[in-house]
Amino acid sequence: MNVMRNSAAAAATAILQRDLLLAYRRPGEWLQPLAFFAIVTVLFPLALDPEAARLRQLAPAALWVSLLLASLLALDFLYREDARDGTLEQYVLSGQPFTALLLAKTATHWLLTGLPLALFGPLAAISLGAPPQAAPGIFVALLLGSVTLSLLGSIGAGLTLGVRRGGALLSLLVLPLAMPVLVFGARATALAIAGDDASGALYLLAAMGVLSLTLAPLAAAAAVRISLE
Amino acid sequence: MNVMRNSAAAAATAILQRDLLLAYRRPGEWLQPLAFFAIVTVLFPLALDPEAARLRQLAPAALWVSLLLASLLALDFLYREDARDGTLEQYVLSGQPFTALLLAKTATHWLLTGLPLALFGPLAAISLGAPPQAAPGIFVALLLGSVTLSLLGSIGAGLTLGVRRGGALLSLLVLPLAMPVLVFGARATALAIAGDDASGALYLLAAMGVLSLTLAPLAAAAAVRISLE
Amino acid sequence: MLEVSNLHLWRGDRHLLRGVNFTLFSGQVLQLLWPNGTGKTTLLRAIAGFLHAEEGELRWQGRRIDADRDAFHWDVAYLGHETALKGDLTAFENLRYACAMRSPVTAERLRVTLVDVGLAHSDPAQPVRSFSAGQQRRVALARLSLWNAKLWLLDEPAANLDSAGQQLLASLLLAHVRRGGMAILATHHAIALPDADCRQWQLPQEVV
Amino acid sequence: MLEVSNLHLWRGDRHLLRGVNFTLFSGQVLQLLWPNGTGKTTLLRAIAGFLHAEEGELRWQGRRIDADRDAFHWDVAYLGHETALKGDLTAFENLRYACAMRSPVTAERLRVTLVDVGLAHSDPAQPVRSFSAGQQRRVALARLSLWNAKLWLLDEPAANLDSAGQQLLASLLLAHVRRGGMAILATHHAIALPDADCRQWQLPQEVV
Amino acid sequence: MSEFLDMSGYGAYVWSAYAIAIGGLVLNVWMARRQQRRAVQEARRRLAMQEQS
Amino acid sequence: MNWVWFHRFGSPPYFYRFAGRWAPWFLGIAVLLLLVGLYGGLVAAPVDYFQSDAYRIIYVHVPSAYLSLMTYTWMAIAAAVGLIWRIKIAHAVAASCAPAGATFTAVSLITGMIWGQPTWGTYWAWDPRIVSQLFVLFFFLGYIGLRGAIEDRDRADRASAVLAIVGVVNVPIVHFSVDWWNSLHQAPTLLRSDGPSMPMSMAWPLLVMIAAYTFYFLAIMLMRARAEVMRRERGGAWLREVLAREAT
Ligand code: HEM
Ligand SMILES: Nc1ncnc2c1ncn2[C@@H]1O[C@H](COP(=O)(O)OP(=O)(O)OP(=O)(O)O)[C@@H](O)[C@H]1O
Ligand SMILES: Nc1ncnc2c1ncn2[C@@H]1O[C@H](COP(=O)(O)OP(=O)(O)OP(=O)(O)O)[C@@H](O)[C@H]1O
Ligand SMILES: [Mg+2]
Ligand SMILES: [Mg+2]
Repeated sequence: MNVMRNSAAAAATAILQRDLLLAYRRPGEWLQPLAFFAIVTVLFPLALDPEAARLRQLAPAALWVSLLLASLLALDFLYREDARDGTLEQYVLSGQPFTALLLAKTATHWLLTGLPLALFGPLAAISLGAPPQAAPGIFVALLLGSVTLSLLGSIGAGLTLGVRRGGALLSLLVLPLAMPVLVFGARATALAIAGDDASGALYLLAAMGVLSLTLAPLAAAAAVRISLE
Repeated sequence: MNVMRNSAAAAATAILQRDLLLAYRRPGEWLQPLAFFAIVTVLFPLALDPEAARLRQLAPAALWVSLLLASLLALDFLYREDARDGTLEQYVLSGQPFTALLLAKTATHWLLTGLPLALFGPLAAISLGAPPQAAPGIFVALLLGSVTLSLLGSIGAGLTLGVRRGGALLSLLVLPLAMPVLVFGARATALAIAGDDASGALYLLAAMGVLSLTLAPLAAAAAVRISLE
Repeated sequence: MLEVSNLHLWRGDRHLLRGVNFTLFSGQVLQLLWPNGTGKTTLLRAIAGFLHAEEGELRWQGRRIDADRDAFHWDVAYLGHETALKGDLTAFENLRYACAMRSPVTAERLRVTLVDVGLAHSDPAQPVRSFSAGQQRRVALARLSLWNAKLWLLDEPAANLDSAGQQLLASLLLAHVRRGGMAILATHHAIALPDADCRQWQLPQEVV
Repeated sequence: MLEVSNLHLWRGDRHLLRGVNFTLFSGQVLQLLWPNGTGKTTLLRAIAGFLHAEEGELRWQGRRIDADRDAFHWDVAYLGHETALKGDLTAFENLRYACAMRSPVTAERLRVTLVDVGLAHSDPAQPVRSFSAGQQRRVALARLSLWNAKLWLLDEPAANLDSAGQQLLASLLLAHVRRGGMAILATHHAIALPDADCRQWQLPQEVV
Repeated sequence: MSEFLDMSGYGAYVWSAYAIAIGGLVLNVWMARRQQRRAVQEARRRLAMQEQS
Repeated sequence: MNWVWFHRFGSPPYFYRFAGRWAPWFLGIAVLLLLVGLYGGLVAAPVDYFQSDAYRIIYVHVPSAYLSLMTYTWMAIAAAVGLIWRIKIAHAVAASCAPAGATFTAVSLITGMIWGQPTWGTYWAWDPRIVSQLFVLFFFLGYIGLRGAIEDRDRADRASAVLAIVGVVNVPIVHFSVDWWNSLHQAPTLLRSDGPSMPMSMAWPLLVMIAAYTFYFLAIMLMRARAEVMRRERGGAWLREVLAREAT
């Protein structure tokens, strides 16, 4: 029974592919956060008197709060289905590094939530009155911020996995961790809208992204492993 | 085998009681909307520079966005668990009117989501700088709006149950139905905060509530029944 | 009396059952022993009314079942692959709420039934989620026996049950039949029911 | 070689297994026939490493399994009450992704295996969700046979299978054992494995 | 004495802050003791259950 | 290195006895120090030139604020020890830190709010220090909530340990929030590299209060950890023995 063993990268890629295929077969699940994001950005101008100057000031807050909430919304699904049908156990038993496999799942989450939101965000900001030149800055900020949010969220999702309907707990746990991302993300966005140099805040966002990319997968893997007991 | 048969009201009450007991066993569930309220009200000021006047203008949008999100989150769970463990089929087979039983479930959803939000909403608004006199108006607006959102949500939840591919997408169609509620709700809230007369918007909200109370349960029951095939 | 005549059932594009005919009288048991994927679950669900049959007729006590679904459903108990138990409730609570949907039952009776199905020794506060697979099945059997339904539709009722559990199931079925009830079971190991009017149906093509 | 010595397992406050001891050699099968709720699933999950045993020792090929979990897990295949299949994928896709996590397998081999487990005639585009319970089990068996694991841990593998399916399971087990594999099964109907070194364990208190 | 209580006009602030602080301290002691009592009760029940089975 | 003490603490009977012996002493010392500190803060310390008597809130606000962060740190350390070496006692200690920590945090928030009214003219401001401290409270509540939500005790221990370790990043955020974002809140006056910038007559009651709170925390932690250890014990001779003694 001496068989070739697939590399960890191959295994992780397979999970990524499979999850993307599943998402393609069930578009409702990942369209929901997007729809929510769209509704929020539409709602803001409606809920306020449409005064361009004021709206523009609100744009950073609206964007980042809805980004955070939208990724929280999707996080609840991150591992839950795999836990329910026993797939998560099979990951453990595959003999592949668990961290890598879970990172693939987080990557899917980001591809389906963070990336579309980052692409859509500048559009929403412009509709809220931001100048078109601000778009690249906003895009980069959302891109970097959403990576960190997905990674932080993966820890929370892992911790609340054993908990039925852990949604509230999930947000309670992730929120404090996400605060710096939110603050600097909103600051970068505000600077970009004002036409100022946002690179300081963007570097900070990038640093947070790198930091969480190295640490969060470990914590998430530990959390999920515990939930399987 | 001639046994007494419980009335439809008794059956619906039993479901309500059971669901409340389940929620009590899993406090995460009913804390969820509150957590979201807390988060949104904390996040908005953080993402902005703290200037009271601007915060107050944001309050209506913040409140209604989090109400919508909380309903959306809970919506997903409304029937899913019952569908998965076969309880939904037992409702059908109980020989009791299905619409009444599902209405009991929607009522639980509202009791655990809408009501706490309506109670805590005014507090959140005040912390965002709304005057305390606005509290009653905000409370009534949230109360009425949340009923409608719960009922609309029950249709969406029924539709997402369907295993067929389109089912999930259909739920996105229900989301826009919530738009009028959000718009008038936010308007009523803004008027209440400004100290103006909000009764016009409140009447509209009430009308929407009554309309959905008569139609939504039928639509939801039909949607759920189809999903069982 | 349940009459099934010329029932055709489709799943997706597959014409699964091509004309099922049988009649079940009070006190009778029908065991479906068909192979995997031949439509046992489909048939049971169609009889329960979850699936709409485009062709064929189902009659209960002489009346078409779609004429008065609620009356028919009151007479039916269905136990599928899923046990329809709430994992966060105890066994007792599960039974209580399940009965409240149909007819009033005293707490004493619930407790006695739990003992009858062999769950006497467990911690009364233990949530059903932490029960073993067989213990969960037993709770579902307890519920079945409390419902006083005339027609039992059981999909692999012996799954997860140990040999004592299988005897328990047989004795529940016997008692049900003696009271004039009837039952249709889908199963892969025929359940021995001595002295009962019990037919075994090996293949869907067969005529019973 | 799997050595289990003096294993104690708790569920909640219940001291479920009080000192389990056995050794399983290459080519051996152990069938757990314990009654409901006595800890079969618990034991299998503990061996698979999902449960931490505070007391007792598990050794695989002479080494403690917590010394190198990944190496042990590579040798283990577990099939529980849940089939770990994705309902939205086809049988073929399910197998493909499940194998990609372990070792490369050609598409041809996947197709042959699906035919072997009796799923030849189904629509290749049919999602697993619409498979019957027994058909889903068969997909899980196909996956098991593709994984080339040395130690099989099977929790009620015969559930939902018709008699042909049970023969299929037996033949898979025989082939596995002939290749030098070993297996522990939890089941309520002992599976007949002629010519295999197969022990049946009736009660947890017994010594095997 | 009343001057002391007045705290040069800030009495309400100072005393409420101190009251809340002390209240928090007392609350914790009370909760810790209650927890100990409960743990003992629970342990008794557990032992009784084990002896039963 | 002598690891004997480490293993001794790892043994439930030893720890139970140790905690039972020392908790009352620590509590007694805390009460004494508290009385001294209260006298010092309310009576002995001079009136502040700028804030008049309102500044006396410092003697309850600052100790609870410090202790909230200290408790958090200890909780994370204990959790890490429990997670890495699978020591039950460490988990019991971590679990015992959370309720006390939550109260300290809540008290520091409330007293801060009360103090804010006379000094900043508002009870609540969306200030980084205040908000990050609010998040520390959320974190304690989340920790307690996660523990409560997971039924299996061993799993609850380990899951909440991961949370505590991850959440420890909050401590520097709270502490440095004043420097990183421009804040309404006081910059460090006591804990700074060039020594306290407060006259000794005002500083000594504060130091005494901080000491009192620290002893108090130790006492509460030991009392709770004792109960937690008992909860984790599944039987065995010493539990029987302890229970027999508790009855009297
Ligand atoms: C809700 C409002 C407040 C909160 C949440 C809060 C929170 C905190 C926290 C967490 C610390 C400890 C920081 C550390 O250890 O690094 C602290 C220290 C302190 N706070 Fe506040 N505070 C609030 C209001 C106030 C007010 C109104 C004042 C006085 C004007 C004040 C004066 C101080 C002082 C003097 C320190 C000690 C600083 C040091 O020596 O490091 N605080 N506060
Ligand atoms: N959408 C679909 N398209 C094609 N075939 C389908 C579809 N849905 C179900 N089927 C097929 O219909 C059959 C359903 O059978 P059913 O579940 O009734 O079988 P069963 O007799 O209960 O089998 P088991 O013994 O495995 O439980 C299966 O063969 C399944 O593959
Ligand atoms: N938290 C808990 N508290 C008390 N008892 C528990 C807890 N969790 C599980 N149990 C008990 O532990 C046992 C678990 O047994 P397990 O699932 O291993 O049984 P099994 O042998 O697989 O049974 P089956 O044949 O029914 O599948 C059950 O008796 C269950 O009631
Ligand atoms: Mg079937
Ligand atoms: Mg089992």
